Amino acid sequence: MSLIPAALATATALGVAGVPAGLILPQRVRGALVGSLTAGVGVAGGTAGVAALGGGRFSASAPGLLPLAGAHFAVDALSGLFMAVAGAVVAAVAVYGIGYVAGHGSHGLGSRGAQAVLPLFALTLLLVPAAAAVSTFLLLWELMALTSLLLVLAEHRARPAVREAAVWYAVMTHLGLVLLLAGLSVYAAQAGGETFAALRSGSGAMSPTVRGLVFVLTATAFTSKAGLVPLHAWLPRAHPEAPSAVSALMSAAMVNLGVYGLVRVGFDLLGGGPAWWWLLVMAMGGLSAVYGILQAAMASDLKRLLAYSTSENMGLVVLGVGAAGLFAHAGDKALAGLVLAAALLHVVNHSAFKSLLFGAAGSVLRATGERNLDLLGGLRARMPITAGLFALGALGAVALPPGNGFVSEWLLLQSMIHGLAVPGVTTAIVLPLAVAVIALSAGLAAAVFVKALGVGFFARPRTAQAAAAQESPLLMLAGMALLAALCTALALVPGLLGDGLDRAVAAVGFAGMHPVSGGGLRVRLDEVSASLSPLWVVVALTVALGAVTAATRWASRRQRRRMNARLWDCGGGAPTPRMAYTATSFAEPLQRVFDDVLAPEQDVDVTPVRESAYLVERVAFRNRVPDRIEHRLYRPVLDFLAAAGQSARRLAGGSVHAYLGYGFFGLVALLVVLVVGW
Amino acid sequence: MSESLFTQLLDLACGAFLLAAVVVLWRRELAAIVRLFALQGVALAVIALLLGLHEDRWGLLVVAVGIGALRAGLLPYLIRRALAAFVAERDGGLTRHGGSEEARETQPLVNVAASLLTAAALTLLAYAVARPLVELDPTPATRALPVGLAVVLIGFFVLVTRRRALAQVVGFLLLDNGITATAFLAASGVPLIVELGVSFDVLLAVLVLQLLTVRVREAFGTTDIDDLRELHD
Amino acid sequence: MVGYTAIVLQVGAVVAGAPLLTGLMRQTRARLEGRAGAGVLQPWRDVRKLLRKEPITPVGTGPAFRWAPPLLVATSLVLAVLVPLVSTDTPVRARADLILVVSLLALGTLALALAGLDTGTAFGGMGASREMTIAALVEPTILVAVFALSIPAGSTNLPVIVAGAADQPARLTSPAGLLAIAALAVAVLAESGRLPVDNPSTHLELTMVHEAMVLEYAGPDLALVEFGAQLRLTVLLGLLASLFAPWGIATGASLTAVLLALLLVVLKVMVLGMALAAAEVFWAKLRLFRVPELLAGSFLLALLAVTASYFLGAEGGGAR
Amino acid sequence: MGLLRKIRDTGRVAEPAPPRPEGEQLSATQEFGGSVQVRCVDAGSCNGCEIEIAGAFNPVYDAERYGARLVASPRHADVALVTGPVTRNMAEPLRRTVAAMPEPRLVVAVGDCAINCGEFAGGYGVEGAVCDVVPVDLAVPGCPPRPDEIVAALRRVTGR
Repeated sequence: MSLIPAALATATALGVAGVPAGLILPQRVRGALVGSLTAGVGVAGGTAGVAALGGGRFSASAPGLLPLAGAHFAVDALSGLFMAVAGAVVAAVAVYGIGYVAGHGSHGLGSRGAQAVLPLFALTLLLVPAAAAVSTFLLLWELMALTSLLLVLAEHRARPAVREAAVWYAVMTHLGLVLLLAGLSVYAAQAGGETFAALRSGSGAMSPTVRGLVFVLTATAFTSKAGLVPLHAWLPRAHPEAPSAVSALMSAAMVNLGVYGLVRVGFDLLGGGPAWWWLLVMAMGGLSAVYGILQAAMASDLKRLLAYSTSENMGLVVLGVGAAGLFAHAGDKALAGLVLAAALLHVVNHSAFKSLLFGAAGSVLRATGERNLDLLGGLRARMPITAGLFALGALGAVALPPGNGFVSEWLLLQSMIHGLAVPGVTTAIVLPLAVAVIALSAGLAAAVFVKALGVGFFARPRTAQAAAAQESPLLMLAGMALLAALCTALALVPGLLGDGLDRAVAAVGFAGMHPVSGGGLRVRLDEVSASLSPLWVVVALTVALGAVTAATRWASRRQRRRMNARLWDCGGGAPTPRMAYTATSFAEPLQRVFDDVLAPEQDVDVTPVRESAYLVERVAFRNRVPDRIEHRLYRPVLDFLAAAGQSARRLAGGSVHAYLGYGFFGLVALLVVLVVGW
Repeated sequence: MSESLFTQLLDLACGAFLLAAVVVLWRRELAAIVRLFALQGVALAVIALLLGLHEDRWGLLVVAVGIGALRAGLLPYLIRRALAAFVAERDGGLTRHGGSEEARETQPLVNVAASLLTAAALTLLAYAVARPLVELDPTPATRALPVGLAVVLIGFFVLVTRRRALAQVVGFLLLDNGITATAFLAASGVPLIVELGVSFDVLLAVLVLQLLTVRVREAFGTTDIDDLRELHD
Repeated sequence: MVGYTAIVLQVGAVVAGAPLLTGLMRQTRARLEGRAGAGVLQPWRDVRKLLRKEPITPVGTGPAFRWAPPLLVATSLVLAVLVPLVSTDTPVRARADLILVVSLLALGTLALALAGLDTGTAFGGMGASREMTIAALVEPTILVAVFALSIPAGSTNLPVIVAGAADQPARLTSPAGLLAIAALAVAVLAESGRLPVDNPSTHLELTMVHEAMVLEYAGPDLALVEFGAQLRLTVLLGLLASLFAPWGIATGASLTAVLLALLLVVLKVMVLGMALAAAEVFWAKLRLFRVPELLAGSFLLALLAVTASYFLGAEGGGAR
Repeated sequence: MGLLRKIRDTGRVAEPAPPRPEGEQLSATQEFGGSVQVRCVDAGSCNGCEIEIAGAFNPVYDAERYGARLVASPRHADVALVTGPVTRNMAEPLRRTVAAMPEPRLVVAVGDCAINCGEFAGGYGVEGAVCDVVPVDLAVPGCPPRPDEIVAALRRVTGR
C-alpha cells in the first residue's frame, strides 16, 4: 500500500531535481542526465499508476502546501490508468529524447530552459490525475499548460511558425483554463467544498441547471485539451512545431488528460447526467473523428497528419465516453462499463502507437530536416529501423489486425452494436450513426497511413535531403523500441491490462464487464456474446503466410533465379522519383469525394508567352485545403476581437493618470455594488 | 391470413415503398424515376390490399384497385407521355438546351451522394418523430407508420432539390403517396369518398402541372425551374 | 473431428475452386458475348504457367513489394478458414467474428496498396490511391450492414448469425434482411473489384483501380496476386451465400451433412458467380467519382436495414 | 431488356475451331501449358495489323478460346506481338519491352513490315525489321495477315 506514495514522492523529487539540473549542468552531460531524471519520473509515476491499477488506493492532504485550501491528492484505479500510460510514455520518450537532444547541441530541446522544463512537464502529466481538490487540480493543470507551452516554444529561433503556433496554443489553453476555473468554481461554491470528495457528495443536491452549466463549462475545456473539433485549432499547429519528443508527450499523454477530466467530472463527481450532455459529447466526438481524419488525409506535413490523427482518435474515445454516459443514463451500468472500458483501452493503445509515430517522425525530421511527405520518400532503404517502427505504429493506427488499435476499436464497435439493447429511440438512432462514424474514420485512417508510409518511406527518395538520410542514434531507436514493444504487447495480449481496466471502470461506479482477459477479448452480455483473440489471428496469419511461401516455392521448384530488373517505364526513359505519386496526389480522390466538406481552394494561373495568347509559357497550380471549421468559426471571432481591440485603443491614450483613474473608478464602482448588494 | 404472414408481407410492401422513394434520389434518368414511381404505386396498392384483407374491409380493396390503377398506371403514363413529348421535340434540335438534359436530372441542387445521406437522416427523423404515435397502439400497421412519414419527407426533399419540372412532379407525387400511406397505416385508411376525392385532385394537379411544364418549355426552351427566376425581373 | 474435416474440406474447396469460379465467370461472359471461351480451367493454367516463370524484383522496390502478394493470399486463406461455408460447428467458430473478417479483407487491400506505392511508378501510386479511397468509403457500408445482421442474432459471430438464419428463414425475407443483402452485395462488388466499381479486365491504365497496383508483378508474384484476388472473390461470394441463403449448411457433427453442405455451397457459389458474370455483361464501369454515389446508396440501405430491424422487427426477438 | 433479346437472338458467333495448325512445336510452348498472355507492341505500323489483331480477339475468331489473352503490362506477358517496321524512336522502347518480360518469353512479328520492313524498307525513319532489333521466334506474313493466320500463330504458341 505504501508503494504509491513512495513512487509519487520519488517522481516528484526527481522531477523537481531536474529543474536545477537542466539549468546548471554543462551542455555535454545535460541531455543525458535530465533525460535520465525524466525517465525516472516516468518509471516512478508509472509504477504508482500500475500499483493503483492493481487495486491500490492512496489519498493524502497537505494542508500547508498551498495557501487557503491546501493540497489534496488521491489515487484510484482511474487515475492509475492515466498515470500508468503517462508514465510509460514519459519513460520511453525520455530515453528517445536523450538521443534527440544529443544531435541538436544546445538549441531547441537541448537548451537550458527547455531541459529545465521537461522534467517538470513530465511530472505534471503524472500528478494531474492524482489531484483531488479543485485548487490542486487547477494549479497542476495550469503548470502542465505552461510547461508544455515553453516546450512548444523550444525551437522558436529556428522557425518563425513556432511563435504563431505558441500564441494559438497559449490563447486556447488559457481560454480552456478560464472555462475550467469558472465551471469548477461554480461547482465548488454550490457543493460547499472544494475537495473532490465534497464535490462528489454535494452534486446530488444541486439543481439540474447548475449541474448542466458545470458540465458544459468543464466539458468544453476538457474537449479542447483533448483536441476535439471544433476546439482543436491549437493542436494541428502546436504538435508539428514542437520538438518531436514534446509532440509525442503532448499527443500521447497530455491530450489524454482531457478525457480523464471528462470522465472524472462527468461520471465520478457529477455522477452522470441527462441524455443531452452525452449526446453533445458524442456529437463532438463523432465530428472530430471524421473531420480529424479527413484533414489528416489532406495533410502532407507528416507531423500535422499525426496531429489530426490524434484529433480523430480522441474523437473516437470521447464518442465512447458519451455512449457510456448515454447507457448509464438509461440505467444499463453493464453496457456503460463495457463501452467506457473500450474507450479507456483506446486511450492506452492510442498513446502507445502515437508516441511511437511521433518518435519516428522526429527521426525523419532529424535525418532530413523535412516534414513534407511530398519531399521525402525512399527512407526505408536508408533508415530501415525507423521505417519498420513507423510501420508498426501505423499498423496500430489503421485499426486493422494484428495492430493494437484494432483491439480497442473492435471492443468499441462491439459495445456500440450491442448498445441497441438499451431501449429508447435515441440509442436506436445514435448508435448506427456512431458505428458508421467509427467505420468511416477507420477506413480513412487506412488511407491516411498508407499515404504516410507509402509516400514518405517507400519507393525512391524525391529530394537530396531524403537521399542523404541516415539512421537515428541508438538511444532514439531504443526509446522507440520500448514503445514498439508496448504496442506489440497491447496488440497480442491485451489481457495484460486485464483487471486494471475493470478497476478503472469500477472507480466511476460502472460494472466491470471483464471484457479483456487472458488470451483475448470477450464480450458477454445478457443476450449477446462476441470474442476476439488477437494472438490467434497473428498465429493464423503467420501459419498461412508460411504455407503460402512454402507452396509457392514448391510449385515453382524448377525455380529460375529471381532477377532484378529496371522498373517498367512504358518503354520510355526510366521513371524519375518526381513521377511517383506524392501525398497530395494520393489524397486527391478523397479530396474530390469530400469536396463539400473540405472546400479546397484551387487556382490555376496560365501565363502565355508574349507573342501569342495560345502558346503557354508557364502554368501554376495551387491547391490548398484550409481547415474549414477553423475558418468559419475562429476567423469571425478573431476579426471581432481585432475590431474591439481597435476601438479599445481609444481608452489607452498613453496618460498614466487615465490608467490609474480606471483602476480607481473600478474599485469605487465595485465597492458601491457591494454596498448596494448587501 | 395468419398474423405473422400479414406482418411479413406488410413489412415487405412498406420496405419496397420506402426503397422506391430512396432510389428516386439515386437515379438520374427521368424515365427510370417514373418507372420507380409506378413501382411505388404498386407497393402502395399492395399495402392497401393487405390492410383491407386483414381487417375484412372490402371498401379498402376497391380503394386499393383504384390506387393501383391511378398511381401505377395512369399517372406514370401521363408523365411518360410528357417526357416523350420533350424528347421528341429534342429531335427537332431547335432548343437552347440539349434534349438529353431534358430527359435526365443532370445537376440536382444537392449532389446525389449528399441526397442519399440526407434521405438517411430524414428516415431516422421520421422514425424518431413517429415513435410516440407508434407506442400509442403498437400494431404491425402503425409500426410501419414512419415509412409513410419518411416518404413524405423524401418527396418534399425531391421537390426542393430537383431542377427538372418533371422530377418535381414526381416529388410532389411521392409526397402524396407518403401522405396516403400514412393515412392508411395510421387509421387504416380514410373514408372511401375522401380518398377518391384526393385522388381526383391529384390527377387534376398532375394534368395542370403537365400543361404548365409544356407551356414553360415552349416559352423558355427548358424546364429547369431555376431558369424561371428570370421571370422575377 | 468432423469440425476439422469440415474446415479442411472448405479450405480445399475454396483453394481448388477459386480459379475455377473465375474460369466459370469468364466462360459465362464469353458465352453471353457469343464467344466460345477458354474453358473453366484456364485460370488454373494461367496460375501454373506464372508459377513456372521467372520472378522479377524491380530495382528500387522493397519488402512491401515482395511480401504483399503472399500476405494477400494469407489473409484470404485465414478468411477461408473462418467464414462458415460448409459447417457452423467448427473448431474456429468462436473466432469467426464478422468484424475480424472485414478487417482481414481490408488488411489484404492495404498490403497491395502499399506494394503499389512501393514501386514508385505513377500507375502504382494511382491504383493505390484509388483503391484506398474506395476501401475507405466501403468500410461504413459494410460495418453498418454487419450491425444490421447482428441485431437479430445478438452477435457479430458469423456461425451464430448463419445458424440463426438457417433456423429462422423469416429473418431473411424481412425488410431488414433484404436491405442488408442489397447493401452487402454492393460492398462485396466494391471489395472484390468487380464491375461497376472496377473492371478487372481493362487494359487501359487510366481506368484501372486494382490492376494499376499490380502492373509491376511478374511470374510467381503475379500468380499469387491473381490467386489472392480469386480467393477473395470466392470467399466473399461464399459469405453472401452463407448469410443470405444458408439452407443446407451443416450445423451439427454429421459427416454426411458436411458433405451435402459442401456440395450445396459449391452450387450456390456457382450460381452466384454466374449471375454476377451475367449481370456484368449489362453493366458499364462507373466513373471513379460516381462510385461514392453507389456506396452512399448502399450505406443508406444498410442504415435503413438497421432502423428497419429495430423499428419494424415485430417478431424474431429483433427489437427489444 | 433489349440487350437480353439481342443475346438470345445472336447466339454463338464464334466460328468452329479449325484443326490445330501444323509446324514443329516451339520450345516454350511446353512451359506455357496452354496459357499465353500477349502484349502488343506497335513499333511503327500503319495500324492495318492492329485492326487484324483486334479481329483475332473478337467473338468471331475468338483467340481467347485457345488460351491467349491480351494484357496491359509486359511484366504479365509471355508473348510480344510486334507489328510494323521498327522506327528509330521505337527501337529502344521495343528492346525495353522485351527485356521487361519475364523468361520464358517469345517475340512474334506480325505482318510483312515486321518481317522485312515491307513498303517502308529504306525509309529514313526506319531502323529495320523486328529481327534486327530483338530476336524473333515466330513470324506471321501478310500485309496485313488475316485474323485466322494470327490465331494460327498464337495457337502454335499456346499449343492448343
